[in-house]
Amino acid sequence: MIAYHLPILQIVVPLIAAPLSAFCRRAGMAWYLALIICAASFAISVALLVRVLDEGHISYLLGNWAAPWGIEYRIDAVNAFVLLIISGMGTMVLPYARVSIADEIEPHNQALFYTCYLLCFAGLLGMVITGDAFNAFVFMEISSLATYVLVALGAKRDRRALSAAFTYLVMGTIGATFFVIGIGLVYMVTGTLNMADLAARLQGLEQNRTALVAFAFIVTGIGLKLALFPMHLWLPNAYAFAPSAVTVFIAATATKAAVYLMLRFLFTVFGTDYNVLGLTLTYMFTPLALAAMFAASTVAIFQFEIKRMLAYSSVAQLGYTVLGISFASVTGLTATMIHLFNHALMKGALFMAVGAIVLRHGAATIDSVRGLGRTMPWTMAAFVAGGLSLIGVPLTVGFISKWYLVAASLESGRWPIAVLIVLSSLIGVIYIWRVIEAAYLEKPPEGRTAREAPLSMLIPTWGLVGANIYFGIDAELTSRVAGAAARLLLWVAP
Amino acid sequence: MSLDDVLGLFNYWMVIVLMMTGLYIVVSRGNLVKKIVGLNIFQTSVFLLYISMGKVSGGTAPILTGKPEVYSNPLPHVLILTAIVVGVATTALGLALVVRIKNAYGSIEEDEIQTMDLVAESEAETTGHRR
Amino acid sequence: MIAELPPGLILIVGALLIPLLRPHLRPYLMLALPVAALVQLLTLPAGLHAQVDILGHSLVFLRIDGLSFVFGLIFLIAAVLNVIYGWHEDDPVQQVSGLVYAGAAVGAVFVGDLVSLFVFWELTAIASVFLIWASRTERAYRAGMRYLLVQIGSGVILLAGVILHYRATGSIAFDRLELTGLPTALILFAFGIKCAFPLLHNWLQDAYPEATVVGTVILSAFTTKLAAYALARSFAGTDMLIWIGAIMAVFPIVYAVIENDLRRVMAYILNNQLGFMVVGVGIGTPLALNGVAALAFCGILYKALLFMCLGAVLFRAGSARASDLGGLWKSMPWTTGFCIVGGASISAVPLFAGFIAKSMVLAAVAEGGHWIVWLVLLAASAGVFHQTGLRIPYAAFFARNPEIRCREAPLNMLAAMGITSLLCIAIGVYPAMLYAVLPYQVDFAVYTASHVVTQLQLLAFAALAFSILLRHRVYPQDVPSINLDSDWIYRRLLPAFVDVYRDGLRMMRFRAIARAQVRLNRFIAAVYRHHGPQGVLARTWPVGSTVLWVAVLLCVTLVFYYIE
Amino acid sequence: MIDTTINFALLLFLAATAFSILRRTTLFSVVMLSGVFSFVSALLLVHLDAVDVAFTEAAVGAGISTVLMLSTLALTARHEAPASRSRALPLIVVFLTGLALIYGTLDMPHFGDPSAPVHTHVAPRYITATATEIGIPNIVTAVLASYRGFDTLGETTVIFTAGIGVLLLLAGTIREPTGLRITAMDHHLVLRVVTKVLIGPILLFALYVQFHGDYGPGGGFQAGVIFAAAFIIYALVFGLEAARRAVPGRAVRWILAAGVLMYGGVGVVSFFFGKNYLDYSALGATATAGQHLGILLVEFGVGMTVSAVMVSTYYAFAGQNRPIGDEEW
Repeated sequence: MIAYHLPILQIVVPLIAAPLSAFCRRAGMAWYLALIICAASFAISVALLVRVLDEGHISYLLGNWAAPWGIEYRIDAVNAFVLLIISGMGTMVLPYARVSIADEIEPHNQALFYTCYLLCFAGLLGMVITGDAFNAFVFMEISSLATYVLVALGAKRDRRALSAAFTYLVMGTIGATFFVIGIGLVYMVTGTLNMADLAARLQGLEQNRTALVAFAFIVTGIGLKLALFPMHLWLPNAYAFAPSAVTVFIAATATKAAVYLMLRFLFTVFGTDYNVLGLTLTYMFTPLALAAMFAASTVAIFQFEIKRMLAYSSVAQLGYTVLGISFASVTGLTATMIHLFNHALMKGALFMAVGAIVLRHGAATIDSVRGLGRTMPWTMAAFVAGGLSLIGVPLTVGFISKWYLVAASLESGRWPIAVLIVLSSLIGVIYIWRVIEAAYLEKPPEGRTAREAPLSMLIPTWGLVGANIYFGIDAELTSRVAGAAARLLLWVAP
Repeated sequence: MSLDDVLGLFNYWMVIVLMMTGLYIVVSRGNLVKKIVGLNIFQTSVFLLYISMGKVSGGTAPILTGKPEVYSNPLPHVLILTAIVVGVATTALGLALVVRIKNAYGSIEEDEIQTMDLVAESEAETTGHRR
Repeated sequence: MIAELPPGLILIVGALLIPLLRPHLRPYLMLALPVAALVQLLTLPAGLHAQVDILGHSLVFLRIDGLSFVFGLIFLIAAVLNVIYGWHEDDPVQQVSGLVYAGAAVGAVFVGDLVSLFVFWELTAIASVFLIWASRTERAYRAGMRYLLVQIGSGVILLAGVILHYRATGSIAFDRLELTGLPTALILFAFGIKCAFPLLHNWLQDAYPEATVVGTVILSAFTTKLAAYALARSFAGTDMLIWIGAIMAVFPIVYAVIENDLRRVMAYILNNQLGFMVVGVGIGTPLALNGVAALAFCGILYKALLFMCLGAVLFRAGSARASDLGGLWKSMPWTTGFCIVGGASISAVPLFAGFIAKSMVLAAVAEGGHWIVWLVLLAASAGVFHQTGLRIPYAAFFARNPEIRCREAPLNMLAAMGITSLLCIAIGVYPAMLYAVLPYQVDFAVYTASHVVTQLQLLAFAALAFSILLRHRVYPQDVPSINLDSDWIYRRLLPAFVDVYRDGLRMMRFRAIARAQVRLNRFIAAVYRHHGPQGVLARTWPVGSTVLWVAVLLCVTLVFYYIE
Repeated sequence: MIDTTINFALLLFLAATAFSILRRTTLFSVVMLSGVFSFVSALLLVHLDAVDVAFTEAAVGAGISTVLMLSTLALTARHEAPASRSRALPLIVVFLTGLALIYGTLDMPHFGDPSAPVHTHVAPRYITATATEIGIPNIVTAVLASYRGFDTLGETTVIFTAGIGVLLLLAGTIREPTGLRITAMDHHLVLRVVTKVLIGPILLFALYVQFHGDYGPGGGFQAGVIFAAAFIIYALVFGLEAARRAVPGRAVRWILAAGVLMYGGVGVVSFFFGKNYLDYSALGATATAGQHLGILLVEFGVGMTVSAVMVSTYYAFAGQNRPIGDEEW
C-alpha cells in the first residue's frame, strides 16, 4: 500500500509535519521532528528514483480524478533526480543547522524556524513533483514565502537581511505573477492545466501570438526565480544575509527547483520544435549565460564578505546551468542536470564551511578568515576542497560538470564557448585563492582565539566534501540518471 | 481591428493597463508600502484576466440551479480563489517586513535604506582591511 | 629463470645487498659476486635467453655470441681484479657503485635490443658518477657533474636515435645498423660520446683523474670498452670510423706529452688505445674485429694495471703529478716492476699482451690497404711507448729530483697488480688461449718474424729518440700546469658570449615587465570600477530598478518574438 | 448591451482608481484608495459571474489587506518621500511592454466567446459531472475542494506559511501588555455598544457562510475572514488585551496548525480506505455522501486556518505599537 502512495507521501509527509512542528514549544523537539521527516522524505525520493529508473514514469491521480480534470503527479527521471537533490540536501543541512541556528536566530523564534524550514522543503518538493502547471505555482509560492521569511530571520546578525528579504519578496512575487500570467494565457489558448495535456494541445499553436506572450511570460517569470543574469540582483543579498544554515539550504535547492521548472516548460510543455524555443536558446540564453559566468565571477573577485562572494559565484554557476540548456542537445541537458547535482554539493560544502566561520567569528569576511588555516584546520580544509571542486579540478564533481559542458559545446560546433567556460573557471580560481591566501598565508590578528567548529557541523560538511570527491570519481550513477533525464526532456528514445 | 475586436478584447486591454500601472508603481515609487500597494494592483489585474477569460456571455454564476442554463467557466474562479489568498499572504508578509525594516532602519524609503547600507558596508570593509 | 639469469643482474642485485653486511664481511661478498657471474657466464649456452615481452616489444636481456662473450668475460675478470684491488676500501658508496657499474656494463654487453641497451647505458652513467663523487672534493663534484651531463646526454641522444630508428624501421634489434639517416647517425653520435671521439672526449680526461684511487681503475675498464663493443656490434665496417680512429690515436699523444698529472696522461693514452679499436671497427673485416676484441681484452688488463700502479703511488705518495714524484723505486719496488710490465704491454713489446692485439689490428689495416692509416697508427704506437713505456716509469719511479720515501703499496693492491701482470705476460706468451675465445675463427700467426722485427725496431728507435730528447732538455719538463684542450670552447668561449647577451636581455625584460605592469593595473582599475562593491554590477540596486530589468527583459523578448 | 456598458464603466473606474493611487503621496489616502480598488474589482467580479471570487476579494482583498496596511501605517510613516530618481525610463519601459502585450492579445478568443478553448476542453465536465459525482450545486466549491482539492490544500498551506512568517517576523517585538486598563477607545461609548451588537451577527453570519459554501457563494476562506473580522473589531474597540483574554495567542497558534492538519488529515484518512489522497468517496456511505462530508470537513479546516492566521497577524501588528491618542487619527 505504501509503495503505491509514494509520490503523494513525498509531499504530504513534510506538509503535515509542518503544522505538527508548530505545536512543539522547544526548538530541540521541532529540530528532531524536522530531521526525521526530512530523512523519511529523502528515503521516499530514493525509492521513487529507483522505481522511476526501471518503470520510466509514475503517474498518481490526486483525489482519483482523471488527468486534465484533477491534479496529476507525473514523476520521470528528470524530477525524480531533482527530488533526490532537494531532499538529500534538506536532510544534510539539518544536523548542521542545529548549532548554527541556535547561534544565529533569536531563541524564541527557533521552534517556528523549523516549521518554516519544513514548509520551504515541502514547497520545493511539491513544485518539482507536480504534473499540473497551476499546482506548481501554488507550491512555488509556498516555498518562496517560506524562503522570504527564512532570509529575513538573518536580521539578528545583520539588519540588511530585512531589506534583502523585501527585495527578494517583491522580485519573487513579480516573478511568480509573471508565471501565473503565463499559465493563464496558455490556459486561455489550450483550455487545460495539466502539463502533458498542455504539451499535446500546444503542438498546433506555433503561430499563435498569445502562446508567444505566454512563453515570454513563463520564461521571464521562471528566469527571475532562477536568477538568470539580469534578474539575479536579489540573490547576492538574500544568500549573504540569510542565516548560514538557510543559505546552505536555498543555495543548494531553491534555484535547482526553478531550473527544473524551466527545463520542464521549455522542453516538455513547449517542446523543441516550438519555433521560438530555438531562438530563445541561442539568442537569449547563451549570451545571458556567458554574461552571468563572466560578470558574476569578476564581481565575486572584489567582494569583501565571503558569503556574497560565494553568492555571486552561484550566479556564475547558474550561468553554466543555463549554458547547458542553451545547447538543447542531449549532452547539453545532461551537463545541466549533472551540474544541478554537482552545484548543490559544491555550494553546500562551501557555505557550510563559511557558516562554521560565522559561528566562530560572527562574520565571514576576508579579514575574519585571516590565519584560520591553523586555528580552524578542518573547516578551512573543507573550504579548500569545495573551492577546488568549484573550479573544476579533476577528481571532484566540478570537473565532471565542466567536462560535460565542454563536450556539449564542442559537439554543438561552437568551440569558442568551450574556451570561455575554461576562462571563467580560471576567474573562479582567483576568488577562491583570495580566501585561501588569507586563511593560510597570513597571520591571525593577535587577540583572536578561534576554536575549531563543533563536530555536529564538521561531520555534515565533510560528508558533503566526501560526496564531492566520491561523485567526482565514480560519476556513473549521476551521469546515467542525468543522461536518462536529458533524453526524456528531448523526447529522444532512451 | 473591427469594432467587435475592440469590444471583445477591451477587457484584456484594461487588464494590461492595470498590470502596467501596478508594475510602474512598484518600479518608480521608493516607498515600500506604496510598492506593496502597486504589487496588489498588479495581482488584482491578473485576477481580472483569469475571470474575464472564464466569462461566457449570457452565462450565470456556476451554481447549479436545476434549470438547464449556460454557466460561466468555474475553473478560473477556483484558480483565482487561490491566487487571492496568495496575494494576501504576500501582502501580509511584505507589511510585516516593512514594520521590521522601520524598526531596524527607522525609515521605509528605499533610497534612505540603501544609503545607510552602503555606509555600513564601506565602514566594515575599511575596518576589515586596516586590521 | 635462475638458469637464464643474466650475469649483469647478479652483480647489480648483489651490489645492492652490500651495505647490509658488516664492513669487514663486505669484500668477501663483493668477490663472490663477480666470481658467481663468471661461473654463470661460462655455464650459459650461446644464443638468446631471458626474453621479456613488454608493451608489445620483446626485450632480449641475454644474448651470448662470440663478440659479447669476449667482452663479458674480460669485464667480469676486470671486476674481480678491481674487487681485489679495492679490498682495503671500506667506503660503501664506492663498493656499491663500483659493482653496480660493472654489473651494468656486463648487462649492456649481453643485451639483445637497443631499448634495454639504453637502460643499461644510463645505469652505467649513473653508477659511475658516484665513483667520481666518492672522492668528496669540490673539484670532484664539479667534474662529476660535467661527466654526468655528458653521459646522460649521450644516453638521451641514444634514446632519440633508438626511437627514430624504431619509427623508421620498426625494429629495435641491436645488430648491424647502416649509417643512412638521422636515427643511426644519432646512435653513432651517442656511442661516439662514450667512446671519447675527438672533440667529444673531454669528459674522459676531465673526470677520470678526479675519481678516487680505486674509482679510476674501475672507470678505466668499462665505459669506453662498452662503447667500443657497441660500435663493433652495430657499425662494424663504416669507413668514416677509420679516419675518426686514426685522429683519435694521434691527438691525445700531443696532449699527453705536456700533461703533468700522470693519471691524466694515462687517460689520454686510454683515448689513444680507443683510437686503435675504432680503426679496427672501421675496417670491419673478421680479422679487424678479432683485433678489436683482443685489443679490448688486453687493453683492459694493462690499462687497469697502469692505473693500479698510479693509484698505488697516489695512495702512498699522496700525489700523481710527475713534478711531485721521483725516486720511488727504492721504496715501492714491486709497484715499479708491475708498472714496467704494464708499460711494456701497452707499448706492444713482444712477449706481452699488447703486442698480439695491436699487431692483429695493424695486420687488418695493412690487409685493407689503408697505408696512410697504418703509418699513423705506427707513429701513434711509438708515441704510446714514449709516454707510458718510458716517461711514466721514469718520471714516477726513477727521476731523481724529489726523493720521496713511502711505504710499499698495501698487500691487496700488490696482489691485484700481480695477477694482472701475470695475465698480461701469460697472454703475451701463449696467445692461443686468447685466440680461442675471439669471436671469429681467423688463422693469424702472431709471432712471425716480420711482426716481431718491425715492432722491436720501432721500440728501439723510440727509446733512442726519448733518451736524446731528454738529454738535450728538448723534452718539455714536468711543470705543474693545468692545460685545457678543446673543452676550452665550452668553459671559456661560450660563457663570454652569454654574458654579453645576458645584460642586454635583462634590460629589455625589465622594461617590458614595467610596461605590462602599468597596463595591467589600468585594466584592474577599470574592471574594479564596474565590478567592484560600488560598481554598477555589484551595487545593491533599489528594488524598483531590479524589477525594471525584468520588465525590460520581458519587453525585449516579446518584441524579439514578434519580429521572428 | 447593459452588461458591456457596466463592464466598461467598472473597468474604467478601476483604471481611474489605479492612476489616482499612483499619484497620491499621503499613504493613508493610498491605502484607502486601494480598499476602494478592491471593492470595485469585487463588483466587477460579481458582474463577471464570479460570485465566490467577488466575495473573497471583498472580504480578504479589501478587508484584511486594508486593515493590515493601516496598522502598518500606524507603525511607520504617513507620507511618501518625494521621488528622487527620474521616472522617465520606467514610464517608457512600462509603456512599451504594455504595447507589446496589447499586440499579443490580438489572437486571444474574444471576451465571453462560448467557443473559446477554455470552455470547450476541461471545464464542461465540471459543469455536467458535479451534480452526479459530487452532488453539490456550487460547482466552484466542488472543483475547489474535490477535483482540484490538492490546490486548495496548497493554498491553505500558503496562508499557514504567511501566518507562521508574520509570527516569526513580528512576534519577537511584541511588547508585553502594559496592564494599562484604559485604552484610547474607552470613552467611545457609541462604538462600544455598536460593536457589542455587531459581533454576534458577524460570527453567526461567518458560520452560515462556512457551511453554506456548498450551495451558494461562500466557503472556508470567506467564513474564516469574517470570523476573524469579528475578533479584530473586538480587539480594535476593546483593546488588544481584552481580545487576548478572549482568544489567547497560544490558542490562535494551535488553531492555525489544526486547520491545516484537518485538511491534510482528511486526505490521509482516504489512504486507510485504500483510495488515492484526498479522494472523499470512501468517507460516507455512498460516493457523493463521502464527497459531501469530505468537502465539509475540508472547508472547515480552511476556515479555521484562515481565521487563525488573520487573527494572529492582527495580534502581531497591533501588538507592535503604543496606544495612539485620538488626535493622531
